[in-house]
Amino acid sequence: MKEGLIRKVPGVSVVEIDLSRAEDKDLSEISQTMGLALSLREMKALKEHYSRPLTDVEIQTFGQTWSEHCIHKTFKGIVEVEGGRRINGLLKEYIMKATKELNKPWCYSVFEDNAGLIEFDQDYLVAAKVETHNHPSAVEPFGGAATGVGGVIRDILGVWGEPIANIDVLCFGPLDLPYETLPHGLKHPKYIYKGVIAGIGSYGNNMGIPTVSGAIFFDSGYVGNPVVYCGCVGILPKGFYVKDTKEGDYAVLAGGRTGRDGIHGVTFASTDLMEDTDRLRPAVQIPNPLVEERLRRAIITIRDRRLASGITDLGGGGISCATGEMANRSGLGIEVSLDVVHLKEPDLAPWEIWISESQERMLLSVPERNLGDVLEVFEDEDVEACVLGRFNGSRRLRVYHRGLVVCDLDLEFLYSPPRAIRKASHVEYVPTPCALPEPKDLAEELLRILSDPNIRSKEDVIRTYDHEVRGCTAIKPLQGDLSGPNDAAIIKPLRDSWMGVVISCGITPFYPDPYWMAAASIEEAIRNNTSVGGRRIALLDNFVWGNPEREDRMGSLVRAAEACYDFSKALDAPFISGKDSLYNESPLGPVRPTLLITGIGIIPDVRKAVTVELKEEGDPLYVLGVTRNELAGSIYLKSKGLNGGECPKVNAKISKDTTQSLIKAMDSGLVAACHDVSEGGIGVAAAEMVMAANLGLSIDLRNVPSDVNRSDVLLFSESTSRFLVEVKRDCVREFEEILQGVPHCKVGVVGGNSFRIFGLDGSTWEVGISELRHAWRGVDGP
Amino acid sequence: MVRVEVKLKKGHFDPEGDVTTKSLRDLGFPVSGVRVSKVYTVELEVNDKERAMSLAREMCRKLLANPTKDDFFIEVLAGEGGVN
Amino acid sequence: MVRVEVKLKKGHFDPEGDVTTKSLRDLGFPVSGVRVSKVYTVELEVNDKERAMSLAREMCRKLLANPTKDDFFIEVLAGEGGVN
Amino acid sequence: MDLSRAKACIARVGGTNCDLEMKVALENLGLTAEVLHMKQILKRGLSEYQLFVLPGGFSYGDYVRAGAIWGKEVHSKIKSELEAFIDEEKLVMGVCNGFQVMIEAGILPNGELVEVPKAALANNMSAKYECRWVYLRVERGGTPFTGDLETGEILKIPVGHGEGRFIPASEDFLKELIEEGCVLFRYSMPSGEAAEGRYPYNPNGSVYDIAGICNRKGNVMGMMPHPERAFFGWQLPEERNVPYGDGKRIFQGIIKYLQKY
Ligand SMILES: Nc1ncnc2c1ncn2[C@@H]1O[C@H](COP(=O)(O)OP(=O)(O)O)[C@@H](O)[C@H]1O
Ligand SMILES: [Mg+2]
Repeated sequence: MKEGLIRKVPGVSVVEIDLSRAEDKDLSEISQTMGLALSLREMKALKEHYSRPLTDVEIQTFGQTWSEHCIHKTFKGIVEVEGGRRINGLLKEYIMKATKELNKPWCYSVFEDNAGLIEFDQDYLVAAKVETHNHPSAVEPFGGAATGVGGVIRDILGVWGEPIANIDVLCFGPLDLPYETLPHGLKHPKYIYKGVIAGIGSYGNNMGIPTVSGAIFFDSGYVGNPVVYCGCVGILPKGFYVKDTKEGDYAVLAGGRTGRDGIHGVTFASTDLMEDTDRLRPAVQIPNPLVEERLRRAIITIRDRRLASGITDLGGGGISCATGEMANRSGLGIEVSLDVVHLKEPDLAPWEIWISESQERMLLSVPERNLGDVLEVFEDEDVEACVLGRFNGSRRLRVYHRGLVVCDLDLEFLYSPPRAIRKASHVEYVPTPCALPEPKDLAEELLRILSDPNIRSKEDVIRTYDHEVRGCTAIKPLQGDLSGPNDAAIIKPLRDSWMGVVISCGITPFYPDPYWMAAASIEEAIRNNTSVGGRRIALLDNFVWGNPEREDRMGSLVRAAEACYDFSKALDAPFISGKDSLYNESPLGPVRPTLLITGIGIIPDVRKAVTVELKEEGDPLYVLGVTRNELAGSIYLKSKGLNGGECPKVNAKISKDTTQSLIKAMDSGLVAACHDVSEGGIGVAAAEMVMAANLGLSIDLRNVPSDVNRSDVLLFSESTSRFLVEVKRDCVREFEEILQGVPHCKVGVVGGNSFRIFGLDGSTWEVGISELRHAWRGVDGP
Repeated sequence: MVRVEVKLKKGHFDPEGDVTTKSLRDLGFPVSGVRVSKVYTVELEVNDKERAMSLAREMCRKLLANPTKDDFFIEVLAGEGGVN
Repeated sequence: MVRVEVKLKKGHFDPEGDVTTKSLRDLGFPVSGVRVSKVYTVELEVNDKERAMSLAREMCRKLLANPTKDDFFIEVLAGEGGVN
Repeated sequence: MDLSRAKACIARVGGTNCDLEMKVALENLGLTAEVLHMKQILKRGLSEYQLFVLPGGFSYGDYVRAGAIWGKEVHSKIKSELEAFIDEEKLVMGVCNGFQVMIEAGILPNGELVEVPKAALANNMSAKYECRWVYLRVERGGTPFTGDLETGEILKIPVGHGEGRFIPASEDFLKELIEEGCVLFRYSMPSGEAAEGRYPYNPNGSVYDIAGICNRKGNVMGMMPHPERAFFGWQLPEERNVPYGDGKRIFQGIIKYLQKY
């Protein structure tokens, strides 16, 4: 590097860097050695703007604020698609656009604050947010996953929400991966799996927030990049959502102490995970749910007493981003002193305090008259708090350390980073015929699929999460003593209302066409929600993709985002929040592109919710929706190691009509049980209904609405928009009436003590319930 | 038999140690700090000290410790079923 | 400084140890059993070895161990802030 | 006493997290229930209350051992206050973490706050947290907490804990507990026969399938399962169209007792 670019400021641990004299290669080197993850273009923008030297505190501020994590460079940037088309931001052009056009009056605050807010009823709001914590979990599975949960809980607190439920969706490499094949520096999927699950359970359980919804997938595409989604749902009285920081208000920092943990977490999440994971030391965070539990109490008290004017969590970028964002969104400036921050260790440099991502911290803005009360509330709950600074009208971010100004930045400039430009190119998925001879014994196939790691019961994980704490869980992830897999969870958040919040997931990472994969995920989230009786569904999107600077990764991302717009609109379900995690690359290549869609619905009366298990001998079973020969990415093919086939597509009209009719039938009290048909097709869905009830069923594949001429395809295809519905015996006529115009057919009858399948050619197969259960759960009893 | 002690690395904050410190002080003990670590006493089916040591190291690497945040200390003990 | 090791009494089940045993065996290690214990490294504000020992014993009785299931072992260590 | 004058104190410290549902259950039956931080209890004392509840959660992060730190705090700070409370035949109830606290504070199984606990709640045999519904057999009806129940009745109530395996200090002591009617609830099969350690009916491996115990008089009770999570019909895992669940029966016992108190 050129001589004299960097100068130590006497008396304090601050250095000054003179970018104005730096050459391109110096700029890149500075970005590298300071761990900024800023591109040359961004470094040059800094150089151009500042003729004076910048302190390390200031440069780090840019590194944080302009990071992928904090400002969603890729999703807000410009995308140049092959053929000259330019997309003016994926968020704006697709995700937010759908919401804007749907224009739902019940969307209260979307894409703005730490979490999306929708109306629950007249007086209450529901807050929802889902985040990823992939990189930290790959390095330190327990702490990474636990702090992921802790972080998303703070997003809910950050909109004054009382957390009422957690969500976790996890993707790992195969647990039986031979150790020898694991590249150096990566951790074995089993180690990651165990740690992540323990971490999620530990944090949620400790906080007393039920973990009620989620999914687990296994695939070799996740060996180098495990995926950990953590979500949280909260509730708050509408009038208590305050976001009104004023000049003269104090900035109060509360919660855990600030240390070196998690420094550069943001930039860490914005670069490839290419290095030996064990060497990325400072980035691991030690979870401390006990502190967050007390913090939660204090914040809800402060909310209820209306003592503060604003709140935000400290996530990526630590104090630097929280203070900057709060000042900026309120059109203000702020002065901050680093000397008052409670530290874990004494010798932190100012820039470290400034950007540390120590967990369990929140920032509040407090009017002068309430400052004493706020500090008292924190003290009562044994939460450390300090008055970090004060908001003013300067529009500047000014930071003091030992009497010296170590950072003085113009917020306008700080929050108008150069827009990223990404290039995208995409090769469409062309279905190849899959050469799969029709197997003779479908019973055997079914048992094999039921025991596939992706299908198997996840009970041994789910029961390590407390899903009953708070006493508000009306529909649990597992149904009854026999642990049937319910499609969605329902929380009854208010004491004197029967209404429930319905929480569901949709995720179909194995479908090879990114557009239809996204469509299927959206449709699945809605379908799962509908299965238990949810309606008026809001969506959250969470993209986990590879390096967006590579055109192919970007290409598939664009296709998936397009589907988000198309199907959010067509299915009448707005996005309210979301997040993207890009740069998921490892020595084994990019992560399998994975989109999680979370569905948040409501149900007017939790007592009317529908569950998965068959109820009554003699009831008819219906299939709703059309089964097509769509095997691409299905568990049926995947479990045989085969590719090809058509990708499941979504017919929005059929889907919408079906869910609407089904809800109507449920509200009329005609439906005894319902299950959505997804991975493993009708075969697995029906088997799950049987196992959950310990009650047999026969189905006749000849009656399944379809144009398919193979029994195995009928049984295992993963076509979308389908449900299995047990209709109360004496309600058949009424049900048929409501279902008019929607593809449906009676295919079976509940009864007996086995699962019987009648094939197209008249062959029949029969499997005992206990055989099913052994395959799916490994045990027979509860 | 080997004894493996797994400890949070220096510099990492130990929430359990912190809470334990407070509780002990509260109970009147003159304590200024506590660190908590875990000890695995592992019975190995091998009789060779060297081999026991290298196995233990391997166990730490693969399961018992995470070098990102933990230090580990191994001690090979004599004893039944262990090294003689 | 004192080191207090809290260990399950002999004959008591150690579920965590059993799970660890199984995991290690699954990974191919020739392990026949694991017991897990906890070590508290306590910095005491006293300089007298005897007193440190008796305080540690008291801490075990009052907090660190539950005699129904735990044994404890105390070692007084030299070191900063501890016994010289 | 007149129920409108009876009051419950639900205690909490950092990490307690099942206090609100406890309050909801008690209030539903017409009791006034206040959630008080230990700090407030130290200031206000317990004299105005007839029911003292140690609810579930992860007090102090459950560090050292579940319930240990709070247990020792209770022992060192409100021992005499609580002993007087028990002597006056008021009610003390611990659920889950609260039960762990009672064991660690020596409140149970002895009924007085001894320094060295005579039992332990060790980690589950599965070495995992277990959240599931279990069947409980009422071993002794007619106590203050089981006044609404008969011996031999089966209740369905969920557990959620990682350390719930009851271990008595000795065989003899276990015998004593049984003989003196201190074993209140045992994990059982749905049919009512003893679980005899069978997982998952006995979810944690408790000795003698013990799920909850009380003192001789029966006015001090601790249990691992959460009756407040099985209070309303809609909380139940299967039939949800009933107004209440089995957990309510335990609270009803409390109400009955307090009305007579
Ligand atoms: N990919 C995305 N899709 C939809 N909404 C997004 C996406 N990325 C960010 N948002 C929205 O932008 C807002 C700010 O998000 P974020 O920066 O993640 O907040 P935080 O830093 O608190 O986690 C949130 O409301 C979030 O839902
Ligand atoms: Mg946030």
